[in-house]
Amino acid sequence: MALLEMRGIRKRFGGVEALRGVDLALEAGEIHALVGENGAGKSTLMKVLSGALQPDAGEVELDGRPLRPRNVAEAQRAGVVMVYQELNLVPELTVAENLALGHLPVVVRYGRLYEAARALLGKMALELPPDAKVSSLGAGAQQLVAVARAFAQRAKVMVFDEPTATLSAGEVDQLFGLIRRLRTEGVAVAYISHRLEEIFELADRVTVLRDGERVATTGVGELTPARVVALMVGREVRAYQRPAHPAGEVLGTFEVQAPRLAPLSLALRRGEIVGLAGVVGSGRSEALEAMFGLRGRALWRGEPIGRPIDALRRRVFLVPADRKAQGLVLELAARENVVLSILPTLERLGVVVRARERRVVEEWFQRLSVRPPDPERLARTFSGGNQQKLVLAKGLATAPEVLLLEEPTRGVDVATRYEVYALLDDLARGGLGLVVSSSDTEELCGLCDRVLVFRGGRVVAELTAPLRREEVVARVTGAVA
Amino acid sequence: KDAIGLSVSTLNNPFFVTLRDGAKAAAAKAGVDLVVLDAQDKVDKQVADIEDLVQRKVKVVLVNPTDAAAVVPAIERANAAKIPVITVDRAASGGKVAYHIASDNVAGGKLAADFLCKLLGGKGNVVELEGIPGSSAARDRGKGFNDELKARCKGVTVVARQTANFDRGQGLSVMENVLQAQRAIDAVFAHNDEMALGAVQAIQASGRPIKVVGFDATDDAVKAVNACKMAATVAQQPAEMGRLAVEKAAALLKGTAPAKTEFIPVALKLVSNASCK
Amino acid sequence: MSPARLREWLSRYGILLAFVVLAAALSILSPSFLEPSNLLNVLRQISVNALLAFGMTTVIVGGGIDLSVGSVLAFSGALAAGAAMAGWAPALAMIAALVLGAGMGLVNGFFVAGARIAPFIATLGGLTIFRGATLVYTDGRPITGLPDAFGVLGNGAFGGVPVPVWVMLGFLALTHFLLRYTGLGRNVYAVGGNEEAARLSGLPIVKVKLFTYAYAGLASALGALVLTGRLNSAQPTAGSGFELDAIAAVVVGGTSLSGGRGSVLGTFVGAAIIGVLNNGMNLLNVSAFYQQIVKGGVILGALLIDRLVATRKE
Amino acid sequence: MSPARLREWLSRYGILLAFVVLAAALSILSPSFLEPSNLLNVLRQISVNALLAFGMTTVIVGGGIDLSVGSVLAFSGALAAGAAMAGWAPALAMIAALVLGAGMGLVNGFFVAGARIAPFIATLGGLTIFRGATLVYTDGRPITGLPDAFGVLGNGAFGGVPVPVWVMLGFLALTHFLLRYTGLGRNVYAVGGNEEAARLSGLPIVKVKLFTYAYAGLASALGALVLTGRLNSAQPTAGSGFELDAIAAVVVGGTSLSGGRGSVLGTFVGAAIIGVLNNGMNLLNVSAFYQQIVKGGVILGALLIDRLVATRKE
Ligand SMILES: Nc1ncnc2c1ncn2[C@@H]1O[C@H](COP(=O)(O)OP(=O)(O)OP(=O)(O)O)[C@@H](O)[C@H]1O
Ligand SMILES: Nc1ncnc2c1ncn2[C@@H]1O[C@H](COP(=O)(O)OP(=O)(O)OP(=O)(O)O)[C@@H](O)[C@H]1O
Ligand SMILES: O[C@@H]1[C@H](O)[C@H](O)CO[C@H]1O
Ligand SMILES: [Mg+2]
Ligand SMILES: [Mg+2]
Repeated sequence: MALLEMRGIRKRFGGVEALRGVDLALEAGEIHALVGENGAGKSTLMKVLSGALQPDAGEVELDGRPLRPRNVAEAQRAGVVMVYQELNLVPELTVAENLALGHLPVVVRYGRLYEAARALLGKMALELPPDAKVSSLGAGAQQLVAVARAFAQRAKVMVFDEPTATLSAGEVDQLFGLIRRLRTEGVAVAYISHRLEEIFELADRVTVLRDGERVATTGVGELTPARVVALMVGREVRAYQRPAHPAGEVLGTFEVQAPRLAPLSLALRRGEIVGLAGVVGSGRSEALEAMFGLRGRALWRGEPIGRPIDALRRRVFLVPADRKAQGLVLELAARENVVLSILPTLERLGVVVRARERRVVEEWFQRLSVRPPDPERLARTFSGGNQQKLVLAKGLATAPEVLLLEEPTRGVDVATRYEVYALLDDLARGGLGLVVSSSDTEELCGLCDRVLVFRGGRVVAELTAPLRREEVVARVTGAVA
Repeated sequence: KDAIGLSVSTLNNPFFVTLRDGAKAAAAKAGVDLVVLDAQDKVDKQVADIEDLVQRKVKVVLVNPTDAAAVVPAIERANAAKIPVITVDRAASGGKVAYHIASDNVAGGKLAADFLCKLLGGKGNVVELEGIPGSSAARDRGKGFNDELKARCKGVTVVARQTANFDRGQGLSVMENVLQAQRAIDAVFAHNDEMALGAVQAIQASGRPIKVVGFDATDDAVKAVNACKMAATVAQQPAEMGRLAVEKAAALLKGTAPAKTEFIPVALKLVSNASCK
Repeated sequence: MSPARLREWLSRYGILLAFVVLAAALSILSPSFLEPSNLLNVLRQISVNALLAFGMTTVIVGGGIDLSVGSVLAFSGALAAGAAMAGWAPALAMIAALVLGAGMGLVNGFFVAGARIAPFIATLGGLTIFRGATLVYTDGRPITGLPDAFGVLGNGAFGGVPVPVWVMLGFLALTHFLLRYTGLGRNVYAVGGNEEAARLSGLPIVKVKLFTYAYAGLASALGALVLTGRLNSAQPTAGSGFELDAIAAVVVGGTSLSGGRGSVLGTFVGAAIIGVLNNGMNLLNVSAFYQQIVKGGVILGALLIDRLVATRKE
Repeated sequence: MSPARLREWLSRYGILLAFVVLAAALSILSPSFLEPSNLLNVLRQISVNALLAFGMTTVIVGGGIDLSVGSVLAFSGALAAGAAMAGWAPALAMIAALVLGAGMGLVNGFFVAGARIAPFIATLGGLTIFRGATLVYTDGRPITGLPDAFGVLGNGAFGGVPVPVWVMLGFLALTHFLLRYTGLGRNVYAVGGNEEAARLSGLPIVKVKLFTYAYAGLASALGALVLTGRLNSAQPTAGSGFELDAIAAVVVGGTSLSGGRGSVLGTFVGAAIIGVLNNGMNLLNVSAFYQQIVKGGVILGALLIDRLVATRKE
């Protein structure tokens, strides 16, 4: 008999049926991976378990007793703890306070609180100052605090929803060590990730979800990565490799100066896709953002870029990493987002000419095959991958010569990801120069003509096609200097 | 039953609550409905209130204006609807008004000036706390007081003149300010008792010996005079004003009174306490 | 219609529904309520608040708030009156007041967009400063004896409809057009909805914000002209507390205080609800002291029902 | 100290610095400013605003705002006075008023946390309703002739220090302890800083918010007792407009209006700056009308400098 049984879980959001009767069993002392495309229902299923969402139907049993948590606190008391996909810390409180959040005593004695935090962090071999505000930590460290908070609670079931998205390779190793220790302590671990290699490194069993239904649960030994992908998308998919193509003439040169960054010069050719690789904090994001005028200073073809508007005037566009926070105005229609950067060209006497607008929007919806093809829907109601296409459409509508992309497929599922790759290839063939910053080495190798590897704020290597993942990883992690 | 309307500048001042009560009693006796609206001292609300009274087709509109000029368009609207208007306690600066029922505020200001002049022995520094600028009550009391001092009491000078809008809280804070700024003050004339009582509060906290004269003779002020916390107050008869206004309105309704512009003064007297020193 | 749009439409409809129910109840309770003359009366009475609320909608959609509208109204009204008394042609005095009102809005905008002080506190500063300036300029006394042109703006009629109502409807149309059909208006929504995304899209954030505050200043000055006309005088205390009424109209009309969403048509309905409520209570002879309780209660009740409807639909 | 902590410390220090500069300037310009009697005078004058502002800080840190504080003050003051006049022992009447004030806060909290109406508009409803209730209860008349106990609270002294100052300092200490050293207080920061995170951490969001509004109600009632004592009467119009003063003190004191950040000690400095400014202008005989301009200007100026300092450091 399993430690935890979920049976027939259903959940509907308005018109979207996120879960259509899903069963899941977790054994004590196993690491159980949940995989599936974006929107398959992984997070929703786990949120039902953790008390963050109420199911429409179905039941959950823990230790043979029914579990119906009405909120997170009840689930925690029953022994279910979850680390959420979206970072959920209070930035203005200290590390120690965040660790104890929800369990703070009536009167807080800071001496004891810090002591307890230090002990906990020490046990987990994490070097984080208990009295630092969380807002002062980097993204990776913050994620580790969220993980540590979950560990602080005596749980029978622990859920991790894409915990490694913001972690560096070293931090990932640390996390895996901790999760393996949970297994030996008899905790049931559910682990969600889009990175298949992690699944094969860590998990004992794998459950695949597709469109709100369970399509398989198997021991990891009986699977191959290709088989998992096939189960996820319902057909076979091979790793992406950009087709061969000729190199174009030089478009121009970026001269970048930014704090914490050694001066950098990057000559970009038409049709070329340049990758920026490096761990979190290595400087690759800084470099990319400087080229768009978000920080530091950059020259493009000798002309200064100090603000995004300068970059746009010089036909340089950035697709930012966080499409919800930086890319889209979620409460506006898709149509309005797509034309946001080119409004002046659509106006006559200050009035937006609807016909011109419609033409632009229809063209890009078609070329990027945005789904659903309804430009009047609010941007908020599109899935992650399609939101990414909306951001791309907004950029492409400006007719850029240079496209800068930061984590272009973060949180985007495999099938959609390949669509995005094909699109980028298409754009490059059309004469654009692309710079892609990514923490996904498979992506960089499949997509780029060359890759600049960043470490400690400087470029330590330039690798050219054919690119091998092992080499990129070795350079990024510093295994090879 | 016929209805008459009463638009009051504010019911946050006991003076007007008493006026309203007088009017209500008279209305009950005369067998008419009385619709009372409170403008909360907002000129724009008073205009809207009177418009609504006209809309409701009351037979007479009684107005206690917040501001003499601002109320004129509303009065004209009533005039256009052929509804007679009676102003109470404060005058309007235009429009057709059948009766104006109020104290003779110029005379009241004089009364206060004469009293203070005698009290100070013809010499000293006075602070004047003014009522809402633009209300006839404030204008007339100020005029009566200052003209009288200039004419008959040259030794008494007004060293500070500030508005506290007929409000006790503002009387306190304005007086606190004045006390900080002025070293030598012998007396205060406030255009009403609310401000006077606020000033008394500030003066007591400062511990300085300053005489205060108010206006209205509200219960609180009379108590203060009896306790020698205030030197005097000029007694108005708000209940009487309310009663007279409704009676005039009822007469207009019955057609027993002519609708001509007429000022009906309501008697004033000074309330003081000879046993204080 | 997509489900999201339907929901949006329904939630706007929710307030319209509340309005219809309220109006129906009043017309049953008081026979004079539905008379055309009374409806025009209500429209005239809400005109000043509606004008301020249209400006306020623009600021709030753009992610800000403007507490200074009442003081800007008082100051620009006093300046118009002062200029007219100094012998300026009335039309010129009025235009000058509109320009100066917009200028005061720009000052607010500078503190918010340029100096990046939180809008609430920056415009609270504006509230104090412009009120003080009004008192200094008028010496705390009303300015009276204005030329007739002012009276026409406040109390005149054209084609049977009061001039203030024409002004209000005209400004409603202008604001709606601006927000909905121009690039600038789109930018206001984008900046209020997601400032960071707007910045990365190359929008001129500072200019857009300056515009919203200047527009609110213009609206306040327009309100000042109507009010000065209605009161036949410029009052130094005019407009105090109007900011809260204007914000109430905006929020009751369905515009979100967090920016990026809302419409000036909703604001018009919001202002109408408040106006109808005030008018109805006067017609029904609700005692003055109880009026405030009823008003607060009805508004909260309407929002509560709106909330319940919206939540059920989620 | 980490750079972030240093910056935070400096930005708090910025306002303290502004305060010191202001005080120094005033003591040069006016010799009486630094007299102990005047300093106590200033403290007494700020006591009511400071009390409201401490409650307001709690609400704002928790991610809300409370516009009803002035009306809650008026209503609970009237209730205390009414009870005392009805023969209750003064102490009992006062305690009842404190409980009722907290209860009114709970009503606000219900609309915000329970019904999820935007705090600005929910408490705007409270502002109207509680003011109306005060007028109904008092029939628009001040309640006077109170027992001496009230006067002691407003005008008494203990060990040479006015009683209102003791009350203010006591409540400052209590609020600081509560926000800084209790689990409940930290939860207030968590809810205001990231409500979603707080929910997923299992915090009782609704309870925490209810608490902040109830606490603000309690603070208002405490302010009511002091003010009733100072005015020797309960005034139906007491406290109108106080909400904006309280918010100004909170913001000048460095608390962010978006919630999750701030401290009640900062609020105390904020209230002191405003109080010193008022007092100083009186000592310097600045005309009343100009005082508003200067006050708005100095506050905006202080925030501007604070902003410049903060930006340079970023
Ligand atoms: N709060 C919500 N409101 C509306 N729809 C939602 C909500 N949360 C989830 N959904 C929908 O439910 C479905 C399942 O979403 P869920 O987040 O569980 O997917 P997921 O498998 O975790 O995807 P990802 O890999 O992108 O995290 C999706 O269609 C999603 O859009
Ligand atoms: N508020 C909403 N109303 C209606 N449909 C929604 C809403 N939110 C999401 N959806 C639907 O849910 C699906 C997926 O959306 P969601 O944002 O969860 O994608 P995602 O791939 O999980 O993104 P991410 O990886 O960024 O979390 C889409 O089909 C979208 O239409
Ligand atoms: O005459 C009255 C009273 O004096 C009152 O106190 C204020 O308003 C005046 O008009
Ligand atoms: Mg998701
Ligand atoms: Mg997910």
